[in-house]
Amino acid sequence: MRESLPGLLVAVPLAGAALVPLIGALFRRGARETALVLHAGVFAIALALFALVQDGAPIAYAMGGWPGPWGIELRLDGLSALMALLTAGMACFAAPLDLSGRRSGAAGGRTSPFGDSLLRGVLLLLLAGLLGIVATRDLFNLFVFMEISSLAAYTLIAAGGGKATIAAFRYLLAGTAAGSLYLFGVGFLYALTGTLNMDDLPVQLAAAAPGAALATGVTLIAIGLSIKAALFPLHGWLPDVYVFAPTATTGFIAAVMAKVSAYALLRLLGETLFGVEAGAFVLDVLLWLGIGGVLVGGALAIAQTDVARMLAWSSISAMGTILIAVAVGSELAVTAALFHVVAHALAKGCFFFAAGALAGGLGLSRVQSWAGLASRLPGTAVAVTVAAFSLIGLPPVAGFFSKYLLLAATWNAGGAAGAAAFAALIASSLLAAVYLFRVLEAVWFRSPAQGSLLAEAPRTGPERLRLPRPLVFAVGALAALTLAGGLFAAAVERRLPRWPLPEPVGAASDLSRLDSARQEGAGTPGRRVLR
Amino acid sequence: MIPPPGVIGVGLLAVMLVAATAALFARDLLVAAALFGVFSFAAATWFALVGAVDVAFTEACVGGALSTILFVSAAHRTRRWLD
Amino acid sequence: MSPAPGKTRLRHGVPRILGALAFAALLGGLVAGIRDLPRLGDPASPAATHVSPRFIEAAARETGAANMVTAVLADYRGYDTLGETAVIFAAGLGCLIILALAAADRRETPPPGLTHRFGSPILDVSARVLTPWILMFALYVLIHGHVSPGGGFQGGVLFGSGLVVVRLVRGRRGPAFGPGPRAALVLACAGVLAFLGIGFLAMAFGGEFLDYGTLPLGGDEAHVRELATLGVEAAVFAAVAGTVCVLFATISAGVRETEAARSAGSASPPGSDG
Amino acid sequence: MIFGLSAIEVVATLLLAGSLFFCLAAVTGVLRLPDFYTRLHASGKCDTAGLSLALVAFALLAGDALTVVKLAFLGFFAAIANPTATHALGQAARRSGVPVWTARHGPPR
Repeated sequence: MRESLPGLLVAVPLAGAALVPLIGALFRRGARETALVLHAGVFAIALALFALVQDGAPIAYAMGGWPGPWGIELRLDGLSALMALLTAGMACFAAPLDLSGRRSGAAGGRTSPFGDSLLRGVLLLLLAGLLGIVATRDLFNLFVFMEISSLAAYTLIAAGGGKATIAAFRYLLAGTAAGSLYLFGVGFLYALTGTLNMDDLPVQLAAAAPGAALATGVTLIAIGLSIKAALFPLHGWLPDVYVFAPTATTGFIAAVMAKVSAYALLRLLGETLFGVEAGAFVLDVLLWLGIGGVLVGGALAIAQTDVARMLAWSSISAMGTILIAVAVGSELAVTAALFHVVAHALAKGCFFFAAGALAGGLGLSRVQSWAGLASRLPGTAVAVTVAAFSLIGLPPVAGFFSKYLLLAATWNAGGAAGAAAFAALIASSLLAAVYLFRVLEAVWFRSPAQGSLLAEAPRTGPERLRLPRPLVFAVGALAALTLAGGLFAAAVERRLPRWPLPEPVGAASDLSRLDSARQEGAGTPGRRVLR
Repeated sequence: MIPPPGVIGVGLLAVMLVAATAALFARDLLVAAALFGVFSFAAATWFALVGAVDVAFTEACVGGALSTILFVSAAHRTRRWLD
Repeated sequence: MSPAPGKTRLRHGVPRILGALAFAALLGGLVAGIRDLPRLGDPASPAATHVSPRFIEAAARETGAANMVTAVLADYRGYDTLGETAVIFAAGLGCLIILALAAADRRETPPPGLTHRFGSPILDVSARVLTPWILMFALYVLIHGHVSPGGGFQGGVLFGSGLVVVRLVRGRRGPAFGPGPRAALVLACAGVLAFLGIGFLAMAFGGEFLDYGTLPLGGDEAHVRELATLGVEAAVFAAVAGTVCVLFATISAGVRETEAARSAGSASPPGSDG
Repeated sequence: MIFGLSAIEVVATLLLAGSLFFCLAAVTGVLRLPDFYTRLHASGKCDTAGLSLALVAFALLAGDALTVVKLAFLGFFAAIANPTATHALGQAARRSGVPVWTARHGPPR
């Protein structure tokens, strides 16, 4: 069972993506329930994998029984299991929500001939794509699953209708360019090495002469993934998407999607290509871009009056933070980056779900319109406060500890770059404090404006303000997790994978594996590959 | 051993380049769709020339036939001319 | 801060210059990089010496597919093909969702589509003569993919195109031919599920996901793999053909009847079937 | 034997030359004729003729029964599809009101 889990991790949501629309088209009912069961199942698989890799040994899986570099290998180690767990978990929060971006005013709203089963299928497709990126050890396979996740994301965003469609189209243009650049880069690497396997690639590259082709390939891959990860200055597609997409989609995408691309960047540049001169150089460049992203994102977030747009710029700042840590690349820095990925995903997911619920359901999209929220929706106000504390980096929530680790890591890194990164991180917290305290002030200390929805609505009775129950659950649970991540920070930090990642048992040298496979002749390839 | 593409290959690449650029700047969506079809057929021939017959076949099916049909159908849903 | 969406900014000014510079840099980088690469088709290049020899030597023996491309696509890298099928499926779902929701947004019944037969007797006869050949050729491409270029993907596209040709010529008024949107969606879903089902079956019999060799089909492993590959190709065929029909049905659903077509005489009210 | 070519090769060369002539005529017609319909006429007729002649030439040169059958199929389908496509184009142009050139429009450019 243990051995087959990585295969199931991707195959189950993929099967769900076809099964749920099929059920919707044939029976018109049961699609939602099936989708929820599948999401829970995927989460259970990810959780089991995360628990299994805690002992340090990664679980490898050869698709079709063909070992790399001939076939496609998956591998779940601490890092990928963590990302898989985060992705599957966030999908569970988004799954029960209404994916169609229906505004509550429009009764009856929009219906496709197949109900919402198509959208639920697309969400599973997005999940499958992200998990495929996380699990794979193959460069081209990563591209395939990047395309799956991107296409699914465009669809989910465009389902919001109106401006969301235009935002999705711009995202599509950026994403297609990014995918093409990545594919070009992979083409360069394949032409130079003849392999697509991430374990085999460094071995082959060590033999290949460094040159312009290698540098071009690495740069193209870095640019492509940076666009997908919305890293400054390639973030242009992000704000509109986060503002106009349906609530459930925004919460999920904002929490994990860019981070999965950043994960791929870490895998390729930090692990596979790090020995290559161009790879190390690109990481240096990325460090300074990360610093730029932190400052620009934070500064522009202050300038926004719309909560969702402010959060979108804050996400660009956060991606810069993660990028800095990845580029520093020490053990502590990567641990800090992962902690920050988790903390930010939980807090940003919580904040976006809340903002989407208020903006989409009640029309409260501007910061001023949240005035007096605490008196009418106290639970939401508390959750938003916890999330804001985490985003700023205040104790006792998860964001404080991740920021602390980040600061320690950049301080230890030393040098001009380290000092600049340290200063940028401090600045990012201060900027976040400026724009988030504005929200908190409105929520807690202002009274609702005369004639506004919050002032008019009765405090009790059936007419009182309420948010959809699944949204309340998602917001509350994510806030609780953010708080728990801070209270049990030591335990969380202990479970984060260590960098550099341990070598998989049995695959000490990929060359020896290749040679043994060659000596076997071309008989049946080893069925059970390394674990 | 596949022979190098030679003059015909270079000519096909030139056709692809010109067709793609022209499609990019075409004001008439139907013209753009037709130019894209030209691009696809040139690409398919080029793939066949360098020995990737399977890819050439796929390109001819998808790019030459199907996507042209879909582009024209889609152009009918919008205004035909870009302004 | 950010401009309203829908305003294309890349028309003039600084962004346009930046775009041109980025394009020039990309082009320069590509040209500089390509000069370093091995020549096209160079037998001594790493791409030809590292992984490929194994495929060339062993593919037919191990997978039973004489066409090496099929062996690599459907067997060695079958997982990629599964992903590509999912990509196509995602495109079909996306079109269906976005266009159907757009129609629902405008609070109108979906336009009836190509209501008029813009065909003529000549087109009609030609379609009658050609379509069976196209559909048969599609099946041939599917089945013959083991030994010659082709396979499920190309076959599916051809099959879908054949159905589309009939719809183009006959419009919706003629006798129903080919699947409607719902049936096409079911076909596409069933294709993707069948691919995954073969993978799960292999797991159930103790192999890895998509490890066809473990399937209990009798005969030696190469033969079993050959049969399973055919099954996978058929699944891709169904998924692609279904998606093509979904795409065409949804995209052409909004095509307005032109003035000229009306004057050419389509008497029946639009939307008489669907 | 003429110029070291066998009789079959000579015939094939002549056919190819004829094919080239028709293709050239088609191109000239498309470029020089005054309106859509006459150009369509030129390209449709001459392309079909040129293609058919070329296919016959290839069949003569092939020397392989299977290839000949495949070429025959090609010719068959081209003979149906090409005129039909021309017809469909002309019909569509007529219905959407593409103007017809007459002598009143003056001599062709």
